[in-house]
Amino acid sequence: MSESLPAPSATVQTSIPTESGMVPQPRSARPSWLLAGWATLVFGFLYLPIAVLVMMSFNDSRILALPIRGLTFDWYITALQDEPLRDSLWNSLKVAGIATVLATVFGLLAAFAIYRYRFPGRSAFRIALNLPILLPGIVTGVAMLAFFSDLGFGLSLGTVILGHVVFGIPVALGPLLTRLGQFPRSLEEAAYDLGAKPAQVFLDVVFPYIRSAVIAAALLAFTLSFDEVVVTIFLTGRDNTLPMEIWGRLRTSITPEIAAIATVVLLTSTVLVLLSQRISARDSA
Amino acid sequence: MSESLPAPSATVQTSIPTESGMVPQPRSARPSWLLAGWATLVFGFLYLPIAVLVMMSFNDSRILALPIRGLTFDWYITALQDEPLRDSLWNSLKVAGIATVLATVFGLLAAFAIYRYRFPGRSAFRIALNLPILLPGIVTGVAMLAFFSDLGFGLSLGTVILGHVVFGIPVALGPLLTRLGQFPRSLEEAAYDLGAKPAQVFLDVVFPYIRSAVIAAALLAFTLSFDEVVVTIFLTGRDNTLPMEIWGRLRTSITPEIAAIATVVLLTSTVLVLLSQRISARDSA
Amino acid sequence: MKDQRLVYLDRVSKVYGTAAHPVYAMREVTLDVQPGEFFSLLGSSGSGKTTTLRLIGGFELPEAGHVYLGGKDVTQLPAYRRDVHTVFQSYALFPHMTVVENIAYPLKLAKEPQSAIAERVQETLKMFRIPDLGDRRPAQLSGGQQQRVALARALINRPKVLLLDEPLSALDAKIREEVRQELRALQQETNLTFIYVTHDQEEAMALSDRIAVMHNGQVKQVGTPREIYNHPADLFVAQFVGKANFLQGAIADLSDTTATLQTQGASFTVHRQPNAAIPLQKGTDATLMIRPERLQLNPDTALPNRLSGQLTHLTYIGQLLEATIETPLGTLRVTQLGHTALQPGEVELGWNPDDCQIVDYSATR
Amino acid sequence: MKDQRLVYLDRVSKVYGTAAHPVYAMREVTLDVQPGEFFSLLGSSGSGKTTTLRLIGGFELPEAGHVYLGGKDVTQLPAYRRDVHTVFQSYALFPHMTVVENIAYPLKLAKEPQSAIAERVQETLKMFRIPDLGDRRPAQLSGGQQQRVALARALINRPKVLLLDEPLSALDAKIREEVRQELRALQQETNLTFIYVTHDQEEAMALSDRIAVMHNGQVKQVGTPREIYNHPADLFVAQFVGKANFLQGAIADLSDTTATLQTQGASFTVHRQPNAAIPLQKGTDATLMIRPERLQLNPDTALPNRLSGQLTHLTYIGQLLEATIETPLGTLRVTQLGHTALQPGEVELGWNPDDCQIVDYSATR
Repeated sequence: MSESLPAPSATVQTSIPTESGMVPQPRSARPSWLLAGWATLVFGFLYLPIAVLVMMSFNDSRILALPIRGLTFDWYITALQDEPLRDSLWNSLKVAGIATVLATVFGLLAAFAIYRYRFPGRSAFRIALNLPILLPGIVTGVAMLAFFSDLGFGLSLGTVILGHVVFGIPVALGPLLTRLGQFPRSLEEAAYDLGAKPAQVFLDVVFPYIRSAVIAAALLAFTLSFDEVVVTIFLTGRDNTLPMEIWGRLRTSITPEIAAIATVVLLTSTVLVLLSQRISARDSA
Repeated sequence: MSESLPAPSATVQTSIPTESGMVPQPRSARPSWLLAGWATLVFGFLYLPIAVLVMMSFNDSRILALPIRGLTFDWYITALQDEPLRDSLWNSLKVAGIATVLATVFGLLAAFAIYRYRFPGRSAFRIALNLPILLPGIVTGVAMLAFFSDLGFGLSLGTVILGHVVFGIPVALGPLLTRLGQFPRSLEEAAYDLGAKPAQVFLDVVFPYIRSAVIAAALLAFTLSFDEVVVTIFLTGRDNTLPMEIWGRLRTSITPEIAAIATVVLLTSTVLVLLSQRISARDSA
Repeated sequence: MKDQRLVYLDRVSKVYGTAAHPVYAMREVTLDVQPGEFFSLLGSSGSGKTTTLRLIGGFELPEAGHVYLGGKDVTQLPAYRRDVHTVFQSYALFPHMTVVENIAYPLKLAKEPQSAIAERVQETLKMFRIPDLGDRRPAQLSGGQQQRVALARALINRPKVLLLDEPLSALDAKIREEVRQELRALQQETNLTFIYVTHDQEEAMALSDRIAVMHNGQVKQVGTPREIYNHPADLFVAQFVGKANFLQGAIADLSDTTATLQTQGASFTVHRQPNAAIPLQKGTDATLMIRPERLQLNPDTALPNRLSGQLTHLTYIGQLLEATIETPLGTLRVTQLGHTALQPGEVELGWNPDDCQIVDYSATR
Repeated sequence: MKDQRLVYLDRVSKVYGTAAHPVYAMREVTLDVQPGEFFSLLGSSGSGKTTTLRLIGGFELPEAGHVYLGGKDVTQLPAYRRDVHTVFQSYALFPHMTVVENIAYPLKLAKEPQSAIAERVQETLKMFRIPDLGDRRPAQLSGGQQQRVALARALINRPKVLLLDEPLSALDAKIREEVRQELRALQQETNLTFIYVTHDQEEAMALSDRIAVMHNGQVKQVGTPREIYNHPADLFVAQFVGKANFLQGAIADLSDTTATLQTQGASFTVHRQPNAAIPLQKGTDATLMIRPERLQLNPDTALPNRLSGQLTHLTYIGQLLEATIETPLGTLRVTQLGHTALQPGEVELGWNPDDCQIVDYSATR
């Protein structure tokens, strides 16, 4: 630096001490009131109805009027003592359980096939597997109904399970493919290199790597099956699943018992979905 | 190499010419008959019903029996001349059109907020936005119905649109966030650096980059709205959307007219979904 | 002479993190860059060199201090109001624009007439020897071509200062060498001021008029390549730039021009740097640095500093031959040109007082 | 003497792509590696060096040729049946296992008793100076530590051959230098055979007993670092390894030991390499190569080859000083040790017949 530079004056110096606790905003930060307002709008619209439903289930009167005068668990007890509701819950758990196992196993096979083998039509195969989740449920429902009745299949919980498996496979495929896509091929090669035979490589290296994705996939498939309505309506025989039972009762009007059982379904679904997201996120971080 | 190495014998040499056209399989390739068999099973189960439906719509008899004796377009013409069906199609297009525009715009705003601003609860915000698509439609449908009737809202296509927007936002958010996540921040900085003001940066650099994702998001939101049944049932007044109309008629039995209109819906949905996937894939490759 | 400082950073600090746990990216950094200079910021990752560049470019706001451009305080000015352009490490070419559109973008923003833009762009394409690439998209270009387009875009409207953020790091080794020479030639032709960020000391030495060595957010030394290599300001710079041998000892004697370092069984004479920042005192511990190529093997003449040892290992890397020599004072490395004939065995080492330097005045750190 | 070839590749070819458009990753590659040798495969990306390594490791099947390990044909044997281990570029540590579990994995697969495994693992941890890291996961280790764990895992059951795929490329420049020395020491202590893939010629030269230079799937030259640097087999090797000056001319005269190259207005004497593959003929065009450090500036004695020119530019990079000299025959580069005193201006260049070599016998390519 040249000697003739003027020494910085004391006034400049005093004006620039670091303000304690000041962490600068990046240049692009805008005032956030716009964001906050918009968030309130969207979330209000989205979550107020759900809040109303939950309040209804705890309200000690059949008519909802704010502010709530008293809280009660009566509607939950009523719902639990209701035999058709209990039966339909049991049916839902059976259907969802079996469909989840099948969808996860088939999804795992499909994910491996897509990940590992380069075969002609690989990407078409992948899209074809994904399509069911995106096609209108009413059309696939109608198609399956037509098909089963053509084949002379009796409608039952079995046909419902088959239908749910078809939708469950692509849902399970998502997290599995994502995780397998992150799997470094070199880990597999390293295991081979150190003396592991193919089955050992899968057990020791590949499965531990994708385990969290398998759990997440199963949780998602379960949630989907547990909540499904449209296809179920077409494919079920005399037995009702829980959403179908709720649906049937709604034709008349919303009772607090329905609000109670809907709240339970909501809570279960939310927990399962958040759990599966957390599990996927934990390992891919 | 040492001089004493034995020269490779002629017999070795003749055994190793490259076989013409032979491209080796990677070590891990297994016989693919297992894969092929499994693919046949899944796709048969998935797509045979749809094939039956399509055949039904072209069959010149009311009863489907293989092999089909004659082809006809009569059922399509009958369906087109059916006034309630035409009205419901028009309703569906109105609802899907408006819901798509709103969902895409709100989705874009949300995607920018998530991408750009680091605010407290950012990831909670993102999960909260995603939840509606994963929650059981029947619960959110019930909740909205309870909410609207509590507020004294009349049910109409307007309430249907509101419901579809709620589900459309997270659907649109997916491709938008994916694409924005790929956006290199340095492009934005380069534009600022070369003299562009914030609005110009968005128009010249950011929007061209995410344009394909915006189109894909809109197509997805449209498909979702066009196909939606569960929430629509709760929220609609006298006006029916097309899936509702099909639904209503199915209560009796599947007629070839229904098969025809279902085939049209199927075709439209498939084209829109494939289009949106292609557009997303093209740019992120 | 205030005008002589084209870029001037006055005690700039940049802090990340929270008030409780502040992380200093820059700590009271003061720097000046002269017009027409090729100035490099050299440091490892996390040294603050890129933050310094981004602050000059207008992408960061400092917590304290001021940034002056051509005598004007631009600390608060956003990037689009500064007459400074950046060549990004990733080049940051706009993928949906052609090469011509990319290069024309700054002129378009400056609202120049269409015909003038077209002409200037054609000139620039020729100057950067890419006249045939005008209609291509960035994705259709090689790394070296992308780099030229990025340079062309940043230089087309003649900014006062060009900032370069490791512009060669994405290129192959062989091309890098070539582009490095082009870059130096470009700077000398255009006579523009370049501020260049790099972690590669060889690159910084080969290109720069002056180098600022940064570490942990602080500027450790500013000087010409020769000053920094031959007279490092402290132990860190001595270790960071080039290879070095270090000998520990105590100051036994001091004169105006020389110092004597006493080690176990040997003493060495050092030429004192007149401007050295190190306050030598008789009796204090000190570290002596000798560059490996300054050590003479079996010297013909009697040199003031001598040491004998055992040549144990030779590493041949073509241009250079590195000998490892075990001495009573530790392992020393000696570098010679590659074709020098050396054999393992007993050797005599010698060096002159001005081939070595005291770089640290307390070995008890 | 067949036993002397621990690894032997016999005209191995590896083809990708289709029959109509075959892409040769390896084309009739023949190589042998001796026991206890540090052997490097040097080439740029796409040269086939990594494919060669993967073929020895058992991860690829060749279209033609045979791979022998210790005299046994292992061409068809999968990786888990070969007594060869690989250190991958990414290290490929198992993320869900601790360091101890990673290192014990090959022993566990070999079904060794638990107690023996524990003992061997502890020994190995000590040997690699990571005894405190046993319970960590790979994600909790630094790059250098991960590298040591990868080495420890690959060496714990003493494979015949260790394959290393650019093991230093993920490390910082300063650590790389350090690990390089450790690697060489490890190989000399264990006396195992290392086959090392790298694109970094300095790394290959510093580490290897012998180097195979690969290009486009072919082996261009096999030899010691000195052979490859001083007597490159052809123009490609001369350009790829190190820096070089080239002079074009025609062969004017030939004797058993020397050749004379005639250029415009000057002629140069070259020492002929007895084993050179290049069939020199009087009258043919030829390219002469001189390494920059072999050119003497203003030599004291009269050298057989002389050229005068203008020193126009000096590049200082610390250890070395590179002078650019414009001569009637083109631009030449001369390298000297960094502290050499040089000034721009008229200079005289000289070199000996064995400081240069004919590397290409037809300039009309």
